[in-house]
Formats: sequence, C-alpha cells, structure tokens
Amino acid sequence: MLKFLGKRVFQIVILLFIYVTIVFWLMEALPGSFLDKYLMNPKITPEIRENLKRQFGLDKPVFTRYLYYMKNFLVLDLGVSFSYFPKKVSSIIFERLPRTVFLFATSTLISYAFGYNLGKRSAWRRGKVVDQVTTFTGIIFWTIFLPLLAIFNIWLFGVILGILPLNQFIEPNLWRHVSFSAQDLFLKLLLNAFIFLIVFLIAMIISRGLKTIAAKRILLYTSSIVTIVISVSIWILSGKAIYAWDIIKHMVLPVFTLTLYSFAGSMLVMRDTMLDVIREDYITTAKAKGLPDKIVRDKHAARNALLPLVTNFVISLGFTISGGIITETMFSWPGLGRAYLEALSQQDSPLLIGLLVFTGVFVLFAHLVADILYAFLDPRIRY
Amino acid sequence: MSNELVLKIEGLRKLFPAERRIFSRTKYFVHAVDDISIEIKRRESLALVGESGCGKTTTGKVLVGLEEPTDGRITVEQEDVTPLLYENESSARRYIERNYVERFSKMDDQQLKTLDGVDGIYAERFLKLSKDGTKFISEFLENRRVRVWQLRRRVQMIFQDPYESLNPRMTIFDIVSEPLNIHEIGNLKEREDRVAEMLASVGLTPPETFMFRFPHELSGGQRQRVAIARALILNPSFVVADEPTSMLDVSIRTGVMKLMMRLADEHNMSYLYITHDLAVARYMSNNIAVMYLGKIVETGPTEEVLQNPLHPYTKALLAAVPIPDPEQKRGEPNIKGSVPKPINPPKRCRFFDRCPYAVEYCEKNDHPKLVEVLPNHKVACYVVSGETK
Amino acid sequence: MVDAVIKEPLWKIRLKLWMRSLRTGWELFRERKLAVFGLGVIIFFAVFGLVYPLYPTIMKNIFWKNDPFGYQTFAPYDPIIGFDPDIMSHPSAPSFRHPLGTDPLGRDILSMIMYSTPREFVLGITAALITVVIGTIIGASCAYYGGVIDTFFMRLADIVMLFPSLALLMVLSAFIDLTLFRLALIIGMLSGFGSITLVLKAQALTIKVRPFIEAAKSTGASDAYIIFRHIIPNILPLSFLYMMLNVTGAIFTEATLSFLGLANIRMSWGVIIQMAESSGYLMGASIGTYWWLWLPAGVCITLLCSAFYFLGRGLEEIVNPRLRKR
Amino acid sequence: MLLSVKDLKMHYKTKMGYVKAVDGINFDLDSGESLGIVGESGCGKTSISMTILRLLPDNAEFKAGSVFFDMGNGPIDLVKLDESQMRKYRWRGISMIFQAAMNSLNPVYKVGDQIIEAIQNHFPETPVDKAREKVAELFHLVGLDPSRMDQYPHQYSGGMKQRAVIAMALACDPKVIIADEPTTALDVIVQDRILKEIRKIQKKLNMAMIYISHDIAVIAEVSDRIAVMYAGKFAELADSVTIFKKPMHPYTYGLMHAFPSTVGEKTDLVTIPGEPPNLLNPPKGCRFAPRCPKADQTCINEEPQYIEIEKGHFVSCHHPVKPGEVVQFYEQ
Repeated sequence: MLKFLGKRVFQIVILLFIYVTIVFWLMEALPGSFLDKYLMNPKITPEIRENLKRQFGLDKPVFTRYLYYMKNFLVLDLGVSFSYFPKKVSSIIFERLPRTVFLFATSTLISYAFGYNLGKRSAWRRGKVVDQVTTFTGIIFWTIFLPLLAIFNIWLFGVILGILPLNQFIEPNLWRHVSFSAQDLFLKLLLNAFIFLIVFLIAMIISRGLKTIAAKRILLYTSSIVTIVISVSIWILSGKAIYAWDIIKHMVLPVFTLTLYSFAGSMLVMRDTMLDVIREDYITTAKAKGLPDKIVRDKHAARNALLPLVTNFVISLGFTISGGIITETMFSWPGLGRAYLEALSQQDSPLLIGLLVFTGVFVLFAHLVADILYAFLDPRIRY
Repeated sequence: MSNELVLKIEGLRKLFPAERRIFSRTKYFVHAVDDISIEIKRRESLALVGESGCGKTTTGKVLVGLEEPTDGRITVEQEDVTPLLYENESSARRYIERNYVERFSKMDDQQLKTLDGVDGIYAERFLKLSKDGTKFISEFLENRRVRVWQLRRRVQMIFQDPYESLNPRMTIFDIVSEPLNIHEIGNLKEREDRVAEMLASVGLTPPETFMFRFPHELSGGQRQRVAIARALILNPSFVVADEPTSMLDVSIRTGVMKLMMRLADEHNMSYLYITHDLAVARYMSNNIAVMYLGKIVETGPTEEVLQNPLHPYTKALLAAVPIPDPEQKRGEPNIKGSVPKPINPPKRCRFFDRCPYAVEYCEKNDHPKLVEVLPNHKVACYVVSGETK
Repeated sequence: MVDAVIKEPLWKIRLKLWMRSLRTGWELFRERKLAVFGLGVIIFFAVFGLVYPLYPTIMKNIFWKNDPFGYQTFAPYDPIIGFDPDIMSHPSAPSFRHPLGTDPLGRDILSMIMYSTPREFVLGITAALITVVIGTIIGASCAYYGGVIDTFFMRLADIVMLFPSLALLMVLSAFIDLTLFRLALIIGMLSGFGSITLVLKAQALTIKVRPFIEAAKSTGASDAYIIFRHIIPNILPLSFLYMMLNVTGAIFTEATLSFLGLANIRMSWGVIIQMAESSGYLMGASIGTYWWLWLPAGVCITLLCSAFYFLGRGLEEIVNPRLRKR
Repeated sequence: MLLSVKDLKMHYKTKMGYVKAVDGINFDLDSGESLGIVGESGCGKTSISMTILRLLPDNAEFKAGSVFFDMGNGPIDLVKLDESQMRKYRWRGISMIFQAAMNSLNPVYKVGDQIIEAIQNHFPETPVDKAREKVAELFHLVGLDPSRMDQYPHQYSGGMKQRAVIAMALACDPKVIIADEPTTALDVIVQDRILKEIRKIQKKLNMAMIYISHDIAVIAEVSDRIAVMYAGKFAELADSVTIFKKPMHPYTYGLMHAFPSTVGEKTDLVTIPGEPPNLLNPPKGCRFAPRCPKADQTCINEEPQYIEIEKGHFVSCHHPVKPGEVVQFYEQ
C-alpha cells in the first residue's frame, strides 16, 4: 500500500510539474497584458508604468520569470495578483474556496445520495415504467443547459413564488451596520456543518454495533436532532441567527440547481453499473439462498455497484472550478469560478495561473483519494 | 519419406518475468517451458498433455511465433527456424552467434564434416564460407522477412475456443481467405475457389450457403470446422492444435476429431495436439508427451504410455480421468497438494512436493533427465529409472 | 471446382450483408423507446433547420404583402441584421408576425433559432467525429503496441484531462478567434486526446487478447493489418456510440462559451441567451416577463443535447451486449 | 418421494417466438439418491434447476407442470407457492452449486460471512458464534482450513472456491442439492478429488443430489440414475449401469459410443451426424429424428411417448434399440 502510494505521489508530482509548465506558458502566450489598459490613462505616465512593470516583475525575460514561478511554486507561493494588488493569489483563493467548496460539497453529497438510491431502484426494476420515467428525467436533467436551469429556478422560486432571494451571497441592506464580516460568519457556519457531519458519522459507526434496527434508528435520529437543536440555539443566543439565516437562504437556490443538475449523472452511473452487477452469478446465488429481494438488492448488488460511483464522486468534487463558472455567474456567487472569469477579463495572469494550478492540485489529490477509497471498498484491490 | 522429421525442438525454454521492475533486473521468472525436447515425424502426431498452466499452450505459441523462445533450437523440415521466431534481428543474430559460430569455430574441419542432421547442413555451409562468421550470419539471416512469412505458411495453429477465435465482424469467407489475403496468394476468383473447396472438405457443404454468414450464425462444431479450414488453407506441413475439441459437445466432438485425422492424411501433415484430456489424446496421436510444470515427465507411443504409465504424475492423471462406465473402478490418484506456480523453481525434481514415492535423492539432485526405460518410452524420474539406488 | 461459387459480385453481397445487419440493428433499436424518441427529436431539428429558407418567404407572403419595400429594407426575418419597424417597442412578445417574439434589436427569435440549427449540427458532429477518429486510432494503437506509445498517449491523456475543459477553452478564446470550425476542432481534439482514448483503449485491450488476433498474427499478418482489420472494426460500434455522446458535449460547450460571450460565433442558441443576459433582461422580475428571450433557445439546446444522448444510450444497449436484456 | 417433477414446461419468450427450453420433464427423486442429467449445451438442462427453484429471468414463462417437494410434512407443490413462501424452501429445502462457482461468491464479502448470511436468513435466532461454529464444521467437511473463513473469495484458488461453494450449499442442511456443472472449469485431478468429496458427503448426510453436466463420464462417476436430455426433453432415464450397458434411445447409444476412453480397447468412435435442433421451432415429431439412423415416417410425424419400458427405465422412442443391436450412424 505504502509502496503504491509512494509511486502514485511520484507520478502526481511529475504530472503536476508538466501541468504547471503548460499553464504558465499558455498564459504567457496570451496577447496583451494587464498593464495595457493603463496605456490610455493620462494620469499614469510611462515612468509609473515602468515602475509598475518592475513591481510586477514583468521587466524580466519570460524564462527567468518561469524559473522564478516554479521556484515559488515549490514552496506553495502562487505570487501576487495584479488586479487585487498587493493581495496574494493564495489568499484570494483561500478566501473564496470555502464558498465554492461548500456549494459543491453540499450539492454533490445530496445528489449522490439521491442518485445512488434512484439508480439502484431503477436498475432493479429495469424496463418497468418507474425505470423508464427516472431514466428519461435523469437524461433530461443531465443534458439540460445549465444556465437555462438556473434562470428557470430563479424565475420560479425567486420571482413567481418569491420565497428565495434571486442571487448574491448576502443581502447588502441587512449587513450594512454589522461589525463582523460575512466571511467570518460563513466560516462559522461551515464549522457547524462540519461538526454535525462528524457527530452523524460517529453515530453511524456506533450504530453498526447495535443489534436491532430500531435501536440504530433511535441513535441516529436523537444524535442528529440534538446536534441541530444545540447549534440552532447557540446561533440564536449569539444574536447572529438572522445573518446566518440570510446566508443560508442565499445558498438554497444555487445548491438546489446544482443538485438537480448533477444527481442525474450519478443516477445514470449507478444504474448502469448496477445493471452489470445484477447479471453476476453471485446475485443469482444470493437469490437462491432465499434472501429477500431488498437484501439482495442493497447488500449484494448495490454494494458492488458502489465502487465506480465513489470514484466518480471524488473526481467530480475535483472539478468544482470549471463547474462553478456557470453557476456562480448565474447566481452572482463570489466563489472561485467567478474569480476565474474576472481574472480572465482583467488579464490578471498570476491569478489565472494560480486558479488553474490550484484546480490541478485539487483534481490530482482527488484522484489519490479515490485510489485509496477504492482499496478500502474493494477487498480485491491490494496495492 | 515417411521417416522425415517435420518438427524438432531441442532444449526449448520460455521464461516470463514474474514481476516488472523498472530500474533493477527481474529476479523472478515463471518457468513456463523449461528445457523440453520434442520430435515429430511427418504424418505422425504428438499429443502434449498436462494440466492448465503446465506450459503446453506456451510451447504451441512459440512454434507459431506468438511468443519468443528464451532458449533452444526449433527445426522445421531440416531448417533451423529459431532466428525467424525472434521479433528483432539482433536477438536472432545473437542466437546464431551463440549456437553456431562459436561452436563451429572451436571445431576443426574434420569434426565439422562428421556432424550430421541439421548441424551437418549448417556446418557444410560454414565450411563453404571458409569459416567466416559474419558472412555465415548474414547468409543465415538473408531474406529474413520473407522467410518468416514462409514459416507462417508452413506452421499453423487451431485455437481452443471456437467462439473466440473467429472475428465476429468478418464473414466466413473473409475469415477463411484471410491467410491467402495476407500472403497475397491468387486473385479473388482463385481465392473463392480455394475457400469453397476448403469449406467443402471440412464438411461445410454446400460451401456457398456458409461463405457469407457470420460466425455467430454457426454452431460450435461448424465454427471449429471454419477454424480448421482457415488453418489448412495455406497447406501447412504442420499444425499446432490447442485443445480444438475441448469446448465442443460430445456428439459433435468425434466428428471434428475424425475430420482432423482425415485432413492430416489428405494433406500429409502432422499435428502437435495440445490437450488436457488423455482419452482424446489417445485417439488423436501416435506419440504422447506428458508435461508437468514446464517439463516433459514422460513420453512415448500413446498406447504404450496409457497402458503402462511409469511416472507417478502420469499415473495420477490417468487415475483421475473419469471413465464413462459406472462398472469400471479405477484407482485413486495418490498425489498430494495442487499445482504450484513455477516461479524460480528450486533445483530438485519438479514433482517432488507432490510425489508419493519421493526420496531424499530426488530433493538433492536437479530435475531428472528423460531416460529411455522401455523401447521408445522415456521417463524423467529417478525412482523409476532406478538411479536412486 | 467448375461452377462459380460466388454468383454475385462481392460488393453486392457485402452491401446485402450490411443492409441485413442494419435491419437487425434497427429491430433492436426500435424497442428502445427513449432512443427512438431521441432520433425523432434529431430528425425534427434537422427538418426544422432545413426548412429555414422557406420561413421568411412564407412570412413575407402573409404579413408583408402590402409592403414589399419595407420587407426589403428592414429584412425583418434576417437572423442577424433584421428589424421590424412596425412594432413599437422591442423586445416584443410572441405574435402571429413573430411566433417567438423579437429580441431587443428587433430581430425575429424564431428565425434566429432556425438559422442556428444547422450550425449546431455541424459543430456537434464535426467535433464528435474528430474526437472519435483520434480516440479510435490512438486507443487501438496504444492497446496493440503498449510500451512507449501507450505510456506517451496515456500520460498525454492524463494531462489533457487535468485541465478543466471549459476553463481552458475560455483561456484559449483570448488568443484564438473561436469560429465555429476552430471551436469544433479544439473541442474535438480536447476530448479525443482525453478520456475517450482511455475508454476505447480499454475496449481495444479486450479485443487484443481474443484468440482471433493471435490467429491472424500466427498467419503472418502485419501490425497495421491487425489494427485496421481486426481491432478497429470491433471497437467501431463503441466509437460510434461515443460519437453520439460527444455531440451532446460539444453542443453544450459551444452554448456555454457563446453564453459567456467568449466564442466568435455570430449566431447560435447560446448567443441568443447571451443577448438577453447582456442587455439585462435576465435580471430580477423581468425574467418572467421576457421569457421568449431565453426559454426557446434554452429548450432547443437541452432538447438537442438530450436527443443525442438518448440516441447514444439506445445504441449502447445494442452495441454493448452486457447491457442487453437476457 | 422427496422431489417429484411432473410434466414441467418452461419457455423463454424471445422476439422470434418461444424457446422451448424445458418441455415436459418428469422425474422423481428419493432421499439419499443421486440423479444425473446429461445433455449437450443449450438442451435446457440448466433451465430445469432454475425452474424448480423459480429463479427465472424476466423473459421466462412458466407453462405447465408441478414440482412436489416433501420437507417431511407431506408433498407441497412449489409451483403454487407465492414468492415469500418459496423463499423459505430455497437453500433450506433445495440448495444449489452453481455452474460458475468461481463467480457465485460475492467478491466484497468474506466467504465465512456469506455462509453465515444464508444460515441466519433461514434460522434468524442463530447467534453469530454458533453460526461460525457451523461454518467451521462445514469447512472441515469439504476439506478447507476453517481459518480461511475470514478471507475474501479472491484469496482462494479455483478448487478452494469450489469447495467453499459446496460448503455454502450445505449450510442449511438442505434435503436436495442441485449441482450444475460443479467441476467444469477445474483440472482433472482437482475435479476428481472434489467429485469424490461431494459423493462422500452425500452418502454421509444422506442427501439427495441432482447433478447436471455435459460430461457423461463425470455423471457416470457420481450418479445412481442418469437422465439423458435432448432438446428440452428427457430421451431416456434409467439407473446408470443400464444406461451404459443397455441404452435404448439411439441418442444415448450414440453418446455412449462417441466418448473416448483411456481404458479398454481403442474402439471406433461414433459420430452423430448433424446438430441439435433449434429450440425455437423443434422438429414436429421426435426431436432426434433428423439425426437418427433408425428414424422413419412415424418418428418424423409423431412425438414419441415417454414411457417406462422396463422397471425404472424410461425411454421416449418409437424404435428403441434392442440389446445387442448395433446402430450404424451414417457419416457426414
């Protein structure tokens, strides 16, 4: 296992090196530069421009800058952004990362849970009306034009029903006079969600040891309800509950849209692998053993079909940035995707490179996690 | 003519690396085929019998050029074809260097003249070139590409699985005429005639109803007949048959077996019949060679070996074959354990771990050589050949 | 043998065989209702795009009979420069004159959509064709040769797949003028060197180990012969299937890029929605009021994308015997 | 009578029509007895077992017949039970050793757990440690090391998987075990050992067994009675010695003489001409008629009755082979 991991990490480092190089030269090839837009500005004299150039390091030859970049990259320094000068690229990324990741993690989690269940059922009743209908809607949602879905959701929930805010991260009017920043509050919300997840996981692990199904359910339900009640009361007591609620309210629509969009993919993957698994002989054996259908489906078939789904899940988490571009644009959500679009229009190449490189690292890391997870889920794989 | 040797294998070895390493040399090898020697005369067939993983299929694949030999010499019709079985020319060159030039240059003229068989032919050629090694090699490798082609025409193979060995997207005509196509023999009209003739002679009559069907439209027996037609259309002198009947049903199997025997007669050719089934081997071969873990442990005329098996492994194998007669009682195969993997096998008798008669002597010495115990009947066992005493 | 065995010319027989396999394929295909639905939608759009030239003529004869001069000048059904002067304010809601309304510049939405349809087809199919040709050849060669060739293309695929394709295309749009064909080429190459190679290679590997390859090899067939005569014909159905699925991806990517205003395409469904967005009709309450600006185009994108996807999945059940019913 | 199959008919529905895979099968099975069913591939022999256990794919249609099974409280027709009642009879009443034993173990669960699952499914009150004891016992019985029960299937060799599958089949002390090609993928020596093992266990536990195989030699080895199946029907059923010494159906006769043997004189092998019929539309009369040298007009037009010619010897043929008669199959 360690040997395999070592090998894999080595591979990843080499891949990353090539990737970063390509990204760097690609950006260098971009015509024009950030400073071009000052050309027309009479207030900025050529001297100041030269000065800026030196500050940004643009006066050095390309190759020197490349070496410089690689050297900095080794110590995880992604340089300084042009448009947010003198903010560091990494700090911009880490400011926006939680928003994007939270958006995607929630929607992906929900959609995979849904997709897993629906795919399982649909494959089990293959060819029946249920299957036909789920597959049909699944494919429609899978191939739907994402902006259309976003616009439609905004229209339906924001305009017609009027229950949800249209876009943005927060309601500016509400936050005008508060002393704390939305980012802080958001991070605290994240922490809260994380704690809830941990409690839930612990409860799951404990419940495995319990004998009866009723006891398992009671443990799961009580633990989750208790955590929810405690955290809600803490929020109310601190007086920040309305602000937190505001953030949550703004999140619902993007999360809902993304979930709708991505549940179909996981469902189709689950259905297809499940169909493969159902034909295996051990499924017939399980049926011949006299096991009830539900156990054959859940314990024998779905468990084996889970493997490709998990890889899919982890890898799809890795691609949050490119997926984020559209959604974040549609909902004016200040995340990484928006940052990318802005950086592109501003020709802020350090930020662009930084974002692309960061995505690359994220994807490669996700692959590594997928490999490890696979080894845990499939006893046949021993690296 | 009938005594002419069609195939002679001497000391064939095939090792597969058991693990892949990038920086260091491979240490572990699977000894798939380890130093075996076989002779087949024209119109005679040899059955190579053994359990799965004993190296019998690998031997066949080396002969038709699907695997490179690691070591050993293969002679087809008095011609050393080993250099033709190597993928690249430099290994072929090295082979000639090692096997002929080095050996011949140590001998004087008189010794060279006394060599017989294949060696004799090449020694004569070596003398003619006044012992010039480089010239000898280049003459040896002359027209290598063309000769590889010719070799492919002379040695053909029939595969085990009639469902898998025919390309599902080709018609029967395409499949059977493919060798002609590759070797650019005849024009379309002639190819048609030959394919039709061949199909008729393997019992697919009338041929025109079969020619433009796809393999999945035929039954198992018919497919295997197509495979046989494909193998024989180039008129090979020698065919490697890798369990051609093991996937067929009984009522069809005998038909295919009989067909193969008839075609061998008609086309003047020999089979290397690879099988795990001793009963089938009995009907399909004149001689038999029993393989265990890459070694031949017993060889001789088929009837003789089956009636009087000497090696403990052959005995076990025979005892294990189910007999279609509930009244016939047969002995227990009294060997232990199961077939191990031949990865860097220790220097002792390969069968030692499972042998009921094994003594200390068998463990101390390398794998025994084949010894002629009865006329034409050779066994590789220290106990049987009496060396342990 | 005196009689000619093959009574007809070979090509005729092959044509017949081909027709027969097509017919059995169609029998199987017909049972997949979703796939038939997909094919129906595709045919509908093809017809829809093809009748476009008739549309202005029909409208002219109905609504502009009395004003041929105005029709000439304002070209009210031209998808790019058209304008309808008789309507007070643009965008205008659907009416008989403009079945799907007009956009802020006074152009007829239906004519814009119709005009774009063949372009979407061309883009999608070209891109998918490029993808599949590259993927098939590379996949087959990688599987067959292994070794250095395999390693090279697999690592290349790794790197290509590392790039978020939309983000990469956005960057490329800054220095490549993304016309329809260039876009098709780039999309095609990106997915051709990427994931599809892996899939097709995996398939080719299963073909490679089948005995008929060994049979051909033992007869003396050359590498190229085996790749093109044995391996590729056997993975071709799968390639065709991936082509269908890739059409979906290509159309989707084009629409997104156009929607973000990054492609240099004068008119496409994505451009129509972008037009609505950039002129502020997608803000707040006006979304619902001006629905015809985004809904028809969006529905068209979705429908065509899913139609190809449905078709692909229907084909998958024919091509992939493991998905067939027992 | 433990198991009694009466006129069983099951057809597969395809686009081209019905594939008559099981078309009127009759046999009885007593406890402690073993019945072998021999037939060529595609003759419907596997479908019989699937029909008895009612593990049929969606396109299968049960046509007629009944399967009487006696668990000790009088015979019950399995065909008439509903799905949840039927489940109780699976594995506990009739268990199976599947054709591809290699694949009948779920790769993601430990072998022992899969057997325990079967036990606990039928005896829910069994505690885990009791079940584990039982599994260890079973492992002993089939010649496996009980410490291996916490390993995954991929850690087993082919022969070991086969043994594990046999252990699993024995888990609920079934009355009948159906072994469908139990040793096809194995080497001769391993096959021989496993067959002997099963035979020994069967004798010891006094179970009834149904062996299904295409290999008549394997069947001869293990069965008391043998049924020869051809194209969805039984051609002949008799005790194994009779089948071999006095075959009455020409097909059986052909099979007996088509099989090469390592012992005895090297006799000429018989080739049965032609191919088995397509079960989509089998011949109208006797299904073997097109390949049979003794066939006449009656055979082509009329379906022969499946009748008991001697005691315990069932044949369905218009012109059964007489003892000593030599049937000359014409060559192709």
